[in-house]
Amino acid sequence: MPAPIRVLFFASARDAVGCAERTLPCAEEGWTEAILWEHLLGAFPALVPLRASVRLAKNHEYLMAGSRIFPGDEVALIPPVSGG
Amino acid sequence: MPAPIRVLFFASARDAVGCAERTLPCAEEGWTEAILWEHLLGAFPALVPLRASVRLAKNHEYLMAGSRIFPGDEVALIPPVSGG
Amino acid sequence: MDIAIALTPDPIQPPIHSPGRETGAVLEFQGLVRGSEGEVAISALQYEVYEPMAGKVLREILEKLGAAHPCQAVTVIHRYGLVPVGEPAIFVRVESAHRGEGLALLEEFMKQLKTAVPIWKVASVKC
Amino acid sequence: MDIAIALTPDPIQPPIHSPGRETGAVLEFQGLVRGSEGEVAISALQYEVYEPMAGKVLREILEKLGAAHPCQAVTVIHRYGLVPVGEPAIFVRVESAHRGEGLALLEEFMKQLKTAVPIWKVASVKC
Repeated sequence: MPAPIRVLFFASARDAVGCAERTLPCAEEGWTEAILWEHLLGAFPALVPLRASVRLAKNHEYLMAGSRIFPGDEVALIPPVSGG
Repeated sequence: MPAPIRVLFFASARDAVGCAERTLPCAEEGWTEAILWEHLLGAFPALVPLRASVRLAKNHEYLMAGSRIFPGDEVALIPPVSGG
Repeated sequence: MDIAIALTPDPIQPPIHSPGRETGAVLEFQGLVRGSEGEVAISALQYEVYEPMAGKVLREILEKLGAAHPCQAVTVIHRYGLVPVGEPAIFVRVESAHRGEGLALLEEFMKQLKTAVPIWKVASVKC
Repeated sequence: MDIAIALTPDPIQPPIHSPGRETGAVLEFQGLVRGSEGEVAISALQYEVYEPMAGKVLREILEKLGAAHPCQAVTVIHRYGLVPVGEPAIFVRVESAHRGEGLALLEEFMKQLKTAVPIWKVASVKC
Protein backbone atom coordinates (compact mmCIF):
# COMPACT_ATOMS: atom_id res chain seq x y z
CA MET A 1 0.00 0.00 0.00
CA PRO A 2 1.55 3.35 -1.05
CA ALA A 3 2.50 5.92 1.58
CA PRO A 4 -0.10 8.63 2.15
CA ILE A 5 0.54 12.24 1.24
CA ARG A 6 0.95 14.58 4.15
CA VAL A 7 -1.19 17.72 3.90
CA LEU A 8 -0.36 20.86 5.90
CA PHE A 9 -2.88 23.64 6.48
CA PHE A 10 -1.77 27.18 7.31
CA ALA A 11 -3.49 30.37 8.44
CA SER A 12 -7.08 30.63 7.08
CA ALA A 13 -6.86 27.11 5.62
CA ARG A 14 -6.06 25.75 9.04
CA ASP A 15 -8.90 27.71 10.59
CA ALA A 16 -11.32 26.40 7.96
CA VAL A 17 -10.28 22.77 8.33
CA GLY A 18 -9.77 22.91 12.09
CA CYS A 19 -6.42 21.14 12.07
CA ALA A 20 -2.86 21.82 10.97
CA GLU A 21 -2.07 18.50 9.36
CA ARG A 22 -3.80 15.46 7.86
CA THR A 23 -2.80 12.56 5.65
CA LEU A 24 -4.58 11.48 2.47
CA PRO A 25 -4.12 8.09 0.85
CA CYS A 26 -2.78 8.62 -2.65
CA ALA A 27 -2.69 6.29 -5.66
CA GLU A 28 0.75 4.92 -6.61
CA GLU A 29 0.66 6.64 -10.02
CA GLY A 30 0.13 10.00 -8.29
CA TRP A 31 -2.38 12.80 -8.73
CA THR A 32 -2.57 15.88 -10.85
CA GLU A 33 -3.23 19.16 -9.06
CA ALA A 34 -6.87 18.99 -10.15
CA ILE A 35 -7.33 15.49 -8.71
CA LEU A 36 -5.63 16.53 -5.48
CA TRP A 37 -8.05 19.43 -5.15
CA GLU A 38 -10.99 17.08 -5.75
CA HIS A 39 -9.80 14.92 -2.87
CA LEU A 40 -9.12 17.93 -0.64
CA LEU A 41 -12.50 19.53 -1.25
CA GLY A 42 -14.22 16.16 -0.78
CA ALA A 43 -12.49 15.60 2.54
CA PHE A 44 -12.71 19.24 3.70
CA PRO A 45 -15.74 21.02 2.24
CA ALA A 46 -14.87 24.09 4.32
CA LEU A 47 -12.01 24.70 1.87
CA VAL A 48 -14.39 25.41 -1.02
CA PRO A 49 -14.53 29.19 -0.48
CA LEU A 50 -10.71 29.30 -0.17
CA ARG A 51 -10.05 27.29 -3.32
CA ALA A 52 -9.52 30.32 -5.58
CA SER A 53 -7.01 32.07 -3.34
CA VAL A 54 -5.01 29.14 -1.97
CA ARG A 55 -1.81 28.03 -3.72
CA LEU A 56 -0.41 24.55 -3.30
CA ALA A 57 3.18 23.72 -2.44
CA LYS A 58 4.85 20.32 -2.75
CA ASN A 59 7.93 19.52 -0.71
CA HIS A 60 8.54 23.22 0.10
CA GLU A 61 8.10 24.54 -3.43
CA TYR A 62 5.10 26.07 -5.11
CA LEU A 63 3.51 23.49 -7.36
CA MET A 64 4.45 24.06 -11.00
CA ALA A 65 1.83 23.75 -13.71
CA GLY A 66 1.67 20.10 -14.75
CA SER A 67 3.38 18.75 -11.63
CA ARG A 68 2.03 15.54 -10.08
CA ILE A 69 1.77 14.64 -6.42
CA PHE A 70 3.02 11.22 -5.36
CA PRO A 71 2.69 9.08 -2.25
CA GLY A 72 5.05 10.35 0.44
CA ASP A 73 4.97 13.96 -0.77
CA GLU A 74 4.36 16.82 1.64
CA VAL A 75 1.69 19.14 0.31
CA ALA A 76 0.88 22.49 1.88
CA LEU A 77 -2.09 24.81 1.39
CA ILE A 78 -0.77 28.35 1.20
CA PRO A 79 -3.41 31.07 1.64
CA PRO A 80 -2.40 34.60 0.57
CA VAL A 81 0.73 35.43 2.54
CA SER A 82 1.15 38.53 4.72
CA GLY A 83 4.66 38.55 6.12
CA GLY A 84 6.81 41.61 6.78
CA MET B 1 30.99 104.00 1.99
CA PRO B 2 28.85 100.85 1.61
CA ALA B 3 29.83 97.62 3.36
CA PRO B 4 31.76 95.17 1.20
CA ILE B 5 30.31 91.84 0.16
CA ARG B 6 31.87 88.80 1.78
CA VAL B 7 32.85 86.08 -0.69
CA LEU B 8 33.42 82.48 0.43
CA PHE B 9 35.29 79.93 -1.68
CA PHE B 10 34.79 76.20 -1.22
CA ALA B 11 36.46 73.04 -2.51
CA SER B 12 37.92 73.53 -6.02
CA ALA B 13 37.08 77.24 -5.96
CA ARG B 14 39.12 77.64 -2.80
CA ASP B 15 42.00 75.68 -4.31
CA ALA B 16 41.91 77.87 -7.43
CA VAL B 17 41.82 81.16 -5.53
CA GLY B 18 44.16 80.06 -2.75
CA CYS B 19 42.00 81.38 0.06
CA ALA B 20 38.70 80.60 1.73
CA GLU B 21 37.29 84.10 2.06
CA ARG B 22 37.72 87.60 0.61
CA THR B 23 35.75 90.81 0.58
CA LEU B 24 34.79 92.83 -2.50
CA PRO B 25 33.65 96.46 -2.38
CA CYS B 26 30.15 96.66 -3.84
CA ALA B 27 28.18 99.62 -5.15
CA GLU B 28 25.26 100.78 -2.99
CA GLU B 29 22.71 99.92 -5.71
CA GLY B 30 23.96 96.34 -5.79
CA TRP B 31 25.11 94.05 -8.57
CA THR B 32 23.41 91.62 -10.87
CA GLU B 33 24.82 88.10 -10.98
CA ALA B 34 26.59 88.94 -14.26
CA ILE B 35 28.27 92.01 -12.77
CA LEU B 36 29.32 90.03 -9.70
CA TRP B 37 30.94 87.42 -11.94
CA GLU B 38 32.77 90.17 -13.83
CA HIS B 39 34.23 91.42 -10.56
CA LEU B 40 35.04 87.89 -9.37
CA LEU B 41 36.80 86.88 -12.58
CA GLY B 42 38.65 90.20 -12.68
CA ALA B 43 39.89 89.76 -9.13
CA PHE B 44 40.52 85.98 -9.41
CA PRO B 45 41.39 84.96 -12.98
CA ALA B 46 41.99 81.39 -11.75
CA LEU B 47 38.20 81.08 -11.47
CA VAL B 48 37.69 81.37 -15.24
CA PRO B 49 37.81 77.60 -15.92
CA LEU B 50 35.38 76.98 -13.02
CA ARG B 51 32.86 79.60 -14.12
CA ALA B 52 30.60 77.18 -15.98
CA SER B 53 30.28 74.65 -13.15
CA VAL B 54 30.17 76.94 -10.10
CA ARG B 55 26.82 78.07 -8.70
CA LEU B 56 26.50 81.15 -6.54
CA ALA B 57 24.71 81.35 -3.22
CA LYS B 58 23.68 84.50 -1.39
CA ASN B 59 23.09 84.44 2.37
CA HIS B 60 22.88 80.61 2.41
CA GLU B 61 20.53 80.22 -0.55
CA TYR B 62 21.22 79.50 -4.17
CA LEU B 63 20.98 82.71 -6.13
CA MET B 64 17.68 82.95 -8.00
CA ALA B 65 17.56 84.21 -11.57
CA GLY B 66 17.27 88.01 -11.45
CA SER B 67 18.48 88.36 -7.84
CA ARG B 68 20.83 91.22 -6.98
CA ILE B 69 23.72 91.24 -4.55
CA PHE B 70 23.96 94.13 -2.12
CA PRO B 71 26.65 95.50 0.21
CA GLY B 72 26.82 93.32 3.33
CA ASP B 73 25.64 90.14 1.59
CA GLU B 74 27.51 86.86 2.02
CA VAL B 75 28.17 85.26 -1.34
CA ALA B 76 29.53 81.72 -1.71
CA LEU B 77 31.00 79.96 -4.73
CA ILE B 78 29.59 76.43 -4.79
CA PRO B 79 31.46 74.01 -7.06
CA PRO B 80 29.63 70.76 -7.92
CA VAL B 81 28.81 69.10 -4.61
CA SER B 82 29.77 65.55 -3.65
CA GLY B 83 28.36 64.79 -0.23
CA GLY B 84 27.04 61.45 0.97
CA MET C 1 26.43 37.67 -2.48
CA ASP C 2 26.44 36.47 1.13
CA ILE C 3 22.95 35.53 2.25
CA ALA C 4 21.95 35.02 5.88
CA ILE C 5 18.37 34.10 6.75
CA ALA C 6 16.83 33.48 10.15
CA LEU C 7 13.28 32.73 11.27
CA THR C 8 12.90 33.08 15.00
CA PRO C 9 10.21 33.32 17.69
CA ASP C 10 12.51 35.56 19.73
CA PRO C 11 12.91 39.36 19.65
CA ILE C 12 15.07 40.33 16.68
CA GLN C 13 18.65 41.24 17.55
CA PRO C 14 20.27 42.82 14.48
CA PRO C 15 23.60 41.00 14.20
CA ILE C 16 26.82 42.97 14.66
CA HIS C 17 28.01 44.08 11.29
CA SER C 18 31.49 44.76 9.98
CA PRO C 19 31.29 45.86 6.37
CA GLY C 20 34.10 45.10 3.96
CA ARG C 21 36.49 47.75 2.61
CA GLU C 22 34.50 47.98 -0.61
CA THR C 23 31.12 48.44 1.06
CA GLY C 24 29.82 51.94 0.40
CA ALA C 25 26.17 51.55 1.37
CA VAL C 26 24.50 49.82 4.28
CA LEU C 27 20.70 49.84 4.24
CA GLU C 28 18.65 48.53 7.11
CA PHE C 29 14.92 48.09 7.14
CA GLN C 30 12.74 47.18 10.08
CA GLY C 31 9.05 46.46 9.71
CA LEU C 32 7.40 47.18 13.06
CA VAL C 33 4.04 46.07 14.38
CA ARG C 34 1.81 49.16 14.42
CA GLY C 35 -0.52 49.91 17.31
CA SER C 36 -3.79 49.78 15.41
CA GLU C 37 -5.57 47.69 12.84
CA GLY C 38 -8.18 49.69 11.05
CA GLU C 39 -9.73 51.62 13.95
CA VAL C 40 -8.92 49.07 16.63
CA ALA C 41 -6.00 49.49 19.04
CA ILE C 42 -3.94 46.32 19.33
CA SER C 43 -1.05 45.25 21.52
CA ALA C 44 0.47 42.50 19.36
CA LEU C 45 0.23 40.51 16.13
CA GLN C 46 0.52 36.75 15.83
CA TYR C 47 2.65 35.52 12.91
CA GLU C 48 2.70 32.00 11.56
CA VAL C 49 5.43 30.58 9.34
CA TYR C 50 5.88 27.44 7.25
CA GLU C 51 9.47 27.35 8.29
CA PRO C 52 11.31 25.03 5.87
CA MET C 53 9.50 26.45 2.86
CA ALA C 54 9.82 30.07 3.98
CA GLY C 55 13.59 29.67 4.39
CA LYS C 56 13.88 28.07 0.98
CA VAL C 57 11.73 30.66 -0.81
CA LEU C 58 13.55 33.54 0.90
CA ARG C 59 16.88 32.17 -0.31
CA GLU C 60 15.61 31.69 -3.86
CA ILE C 61 14.25 35.23 -3.99
CA LEU C 62 17.52 36.69 -2.68
CA GLU C 63 19.66 34.64 -5.05
CA LYS C 64 17.67 35.85 -8.05
CA LEU C 65 17.66 39.45 -6.84
CA GLY C 66 21.40 39.31 -6.17
CA ALA C 67 21.95 38.43 -9.83
CA ALA C 68 19.81 41.37 -10.98
CA HIS C 69 21.10 43.88 -8.40
CA PRO C 70 24.60 42.81 -7.35
CA CYS C 71 25.05 43.47 -3.66
CA GLN C 72 27.65 42.17 -1.24
CA ALA C 73 25.60 40.78 1.61
CA VAL C 74 21.98 40.46 2.69
CA THR C 75 20.68 39.52 6.11
CA VAL C 76 16.99 38.77 6.67
CA ILE C 77 15.47 37.98 10.05
CA HIS C 78 11.73 37.37 10.34
CA ARG C 79 10.12 36.84 13.70
CA TYR C 80 7.06 34.67 14.23
CA GLY C 81 4.71 33.92 17.09
CA LEU C 82 3.47 36.91 19.07
CA VAL C 83 5.19 40.20 18.14
CA PRO C 84 4.31 43.15 20.41
CA VAL C 85 3.48 46.59 19.03
CA GLY C 86 6.59 48.68 18.40
CA GLU C 87 8.84 45.65 17.88
CA PRO C 88 10.16 44.54 14.50
CA ALA C 89 8.57 41.57 12.76
CA ILE C 90 11.24 41.77 10.07
CA PHE C 91 14.78 43.08 9.80
CA VAL C 92 16.64 43.35 6.50
CA ARG C 93 20.20 44.59 6.01
CA VAL C 94 21.72 45.06 2.56
CA GLU C 95 25.38 45.89 2.01
CA SER C 96 26.51 47.06 -1.41
CA ALA C 97 29.19 49.11 -3.13
CA HIS C 98 26.69 51.85 -4.04
CA ARG C 99 23.27 52.68 -2.70
CA GLY C 100 21.43 52.15 -6.00
CA GLU C 101 21.74 48.36 -6.04
CA GLY C 102 20.95 48.14 -2.35
CA LEU C 103 17.76 50.20 -2.60
CA ALA C 104 16.61 48.29 -5.67
CA LEU C 105 17.23 44.94 -4.01
CA LEU C 106 15.52 45.93 -0.76
CA GLU C 107 12.46 47.32 -2.50
CA GLU C 108 12.03 44.32 -4.78
CA PHE C 109 12.71 41.90 -1.93
CA MET C 110 9.95 43.36 0.22
CA LYS C 111 7.47 43.11 -2.65
CA GLN C 112 8.29 39.48 -3.28
CA LEU C 113 8.28 38.68 0.43
CA LYS C 114 4.72 39.92 0.60
CA THR C 115 3.53 37.84 -2.33
CA ALA C 116 5.51 34.60 -2.13
CA VAL C 117 6.96 33.79 1.29
CA PRO C 118 4.72 31.54 3.43
CA ILE C 119 4.45 33.78 6.47
CA TRP C 120 1.09 35.02 7.73
CA LYS C 121 -0.34 37.50 10.18
CA VAL C 122 -2.94 35.19 11.68
CA ALA C 123 -4.38 37.16 14.58
CA SER C 124 -4.13 40.39 16.51
CA VAL C 125 -4.38 40.94 20.23
CA LYS C 126 -6.75 43.80 21.09
CA CYS C 127 -5.68 46.28 23.76
CA MET D 1 7.24 65.44 9.89
CA ASP D 2 9.94 65.68 12.56
CA ILE D 3 13.26 66.68 11.03
CA ALA D 4 16.60 66.40 12.83
CA ILE D 5 19.78 67.45 11.06
CA ALA D 6 23.35 67.38 12.34
CA LEU D 7 26.67 68.21 10.73
CA THR D 8 29.58 67.01 12.80
CA PRO D 9 33.33 66.41 12.60
CA ASP D 10 32.98 63.49 15.02
CA PRO D 11 32.24 59.81 14.31
CA ILE D 12 28.53 59.37 13.68
CA GLN D 13 26.57 57.88 16.57
CA PRO D 14 23.11 56.95 15.34
CA PRO D 15 20.80 58.41 17.98
CA ILE D 16 18.71 56.06 20.10
CA HIS D 17 15.35 55.69 18.49
CA SER D 18 11.95 55.01 19.95
CA PRO D 19 9.38 54.85 17.18
CA GLY D 20 5.80 55.88 17.79
CA ARG D 21 2.91 53.42 17.98
CA GLU D 22 1.94 54.18 14.39
CA THR D 23 5.43 53.68 12.94
CA GLY D 24 5.48 50.60 10.74
CA ALA D 25 8.73 51.12 8.84
CA VAL D 26 12.16 52.26 9.99
CA LEU D 27 14.73 52.65 7.23
CA GLU D 28 18.34 53.43 7.97
CA PHE D 29 20.99 54.24 5.41
CA GLN D 30 24.69 54.63 6.00
CA GLY D 31 27.05 55.81 3.30
CA LEU D 32 30.51 54.48 4.15
CA VAL D 33 33.90 55.59 2.87
CA ARG D 34 35.14 52.84 0.54
CA GLY D 35 38.75 51.66 0.58
CA SER D 36 39.65 52.60 -2.96
CA GLU D 37 39.25 55.46 -5.39
CA GLY D 38 39.57 54.22 -8.92
CA GLU D 39 42.50 51.82 -8.62
CA VAL D 40 44.13 53.54 -5.66
CA ALA D 41 43.81 52.24 -2.10
CA ILE D 42 42.91 55.00 0.35
CA SER D 43 42.60 55.20 4.09
CA ALA D 44 40.28 58.20 4.45
CA LEU D 45 38.35 60.93 2.66
CA GLN D 46 38.33 64.60 3.59
CA TYR D 47 34.90 66.28 3.51
CA GLU D 48 34.26 70.00 3.54
CA VAL D 49 30.92 71.61 4.38
CA TYR D 50 29.43 75.09 4.13
CA GLU D 51 27.72 74.55 7.40
CA PRO D 52 24.94 77.15 7.70
CA MET D 53 23.89 76.72 4.08
CA ALA D 54 24.11 72.93 4.15
CA GLY D 55 21.86 72.78 7.20
CA LYS D 56 19.35 75.14 5.58
CA VAL D 57 19.30 73.33 2.23
CA LEU D 58 18.97 69.93 3.94
CA ARG D 59 15.96 71.18 5.85
CA GLU D 60 14.34 72.66 2.74
CA ILE D 61 14.83 69.42 0.81
CA LEU D 62 13.36 67.35 3.64
CA GLU D 63 10.39 69.67 4.12
CA LYS D 64 9.50 69.45 0.43
CA LEU D 65 10.00 65.69 0.34
CA GLY D 66 7.91 65.26 3.48
CA ALA D 67 5.00 66.92 1.70
CA ALA D 68 5.35 64.60 -1.31
CA HIS D 69 6.03 61.42 0.69
CA PRO D 70 4.47 61.84 4.14
CA CYS D 71 6.74 60.27 6.73
CA GLN D 72 6.80 60.65 10.49
CA ALA D 73 10.42 61.51 11.22
CA VAL D 74 13.72 61.92 9.41
CA THR D 75 17.17 62.14 10.95
CA VAL D 76 20.19 63.11 8.87
CA ILE D 77 23.75 63.21 10.21
CA HIS D 78 26.59 64.14 7.85
CA ARG D 79 30.17 64.00 9.05
CA TYR D 80 32.89 66.31 7.74
CA GLY D 81 36.65 66.56 8.12
CA LEU D 82 38.62 63.34 7.79
CA VAL D 83 36.40 60.21 7.59
CA PRO D 84 38.33 56.90 7.73
CA VAL D 85 37.57 54.02 5.39
CA GLY D 86 34.74 51.83 6.69
CA GLU D 87 33.13 54.61 8.70
CA PRO D 88 29.91 56.38 7.71
CA ALA D 89 30.07 59.83 6.16
CA ILE D 90 26.30 60.01 6.25
CA PHE D 91 23.52 58.44 8.28
CA VAL D 92 19.84 58.78 7.38
CA ARG D 93 16.90 57.34 9.30
CA VAL D 94 13.33 57.56 8.02
CA GLU D 95 10.33 56.51 10.08
CA SER D 96 6.98 56.09 8.36
CA ALA D 97 3.69 54.26 8.66
CA HIS D 98 4.47 52.10 5.61
CA ARG D 99 7.70 51.32 3.82
CA GLY D 100 6.67 52.85 0.47
CA GLU D 101 6.82 56.47 1.59
CA GLY D 102 10.03 55.87 3.49
CA LEU D 103 11.82 54.27 0.56
CA ALA D 104 10.64 56.99 -1.82
CA LEU D 105 11.74 59.75 0.54
CA LEU D 106 15.15 58.18 1.21
CA GLU D 107 15.87 57.59 -2.47
CA GLU D 108 14.87 61.09 -3.53
CA PHE D 109 16.67 62.66 -0.58
CA MET D 110 19.96 61.02 -1.50
CA LYS D 111 19.65 62.22 -5.10
CA GLN D 112 19.01 65.79 -4.03
CA LEU D 113 21.74 65.66 -1.41
CA LYS D 114 24.20 64.81 -4.14
CA THR D 115 23.14 67.66 -6.39
CA ALA D 116 22.24 70.51 -4.06
CA VAL D 117 23.77 70.31 -0.57
CA PRO D 118 27.07 72.21 -0.21
CA ILE D 119 29.22 69.33 1.01
CA TRP D 120 32.31 68.19 -0.87
CA LYS D 121 34.79 65.36 -0.90
CA VAL D 122 37.90 67.50 -1.21
CA ALA D 123 40.78 65.05 -0.82
CA SER D 124 41.64 61.43 -0.20
CA VAL D 125 44.43 60.02 1.93
CA LYS D 126 46.38 57.30 0.09
CA CYS D 127 47.32 54.14 1.98
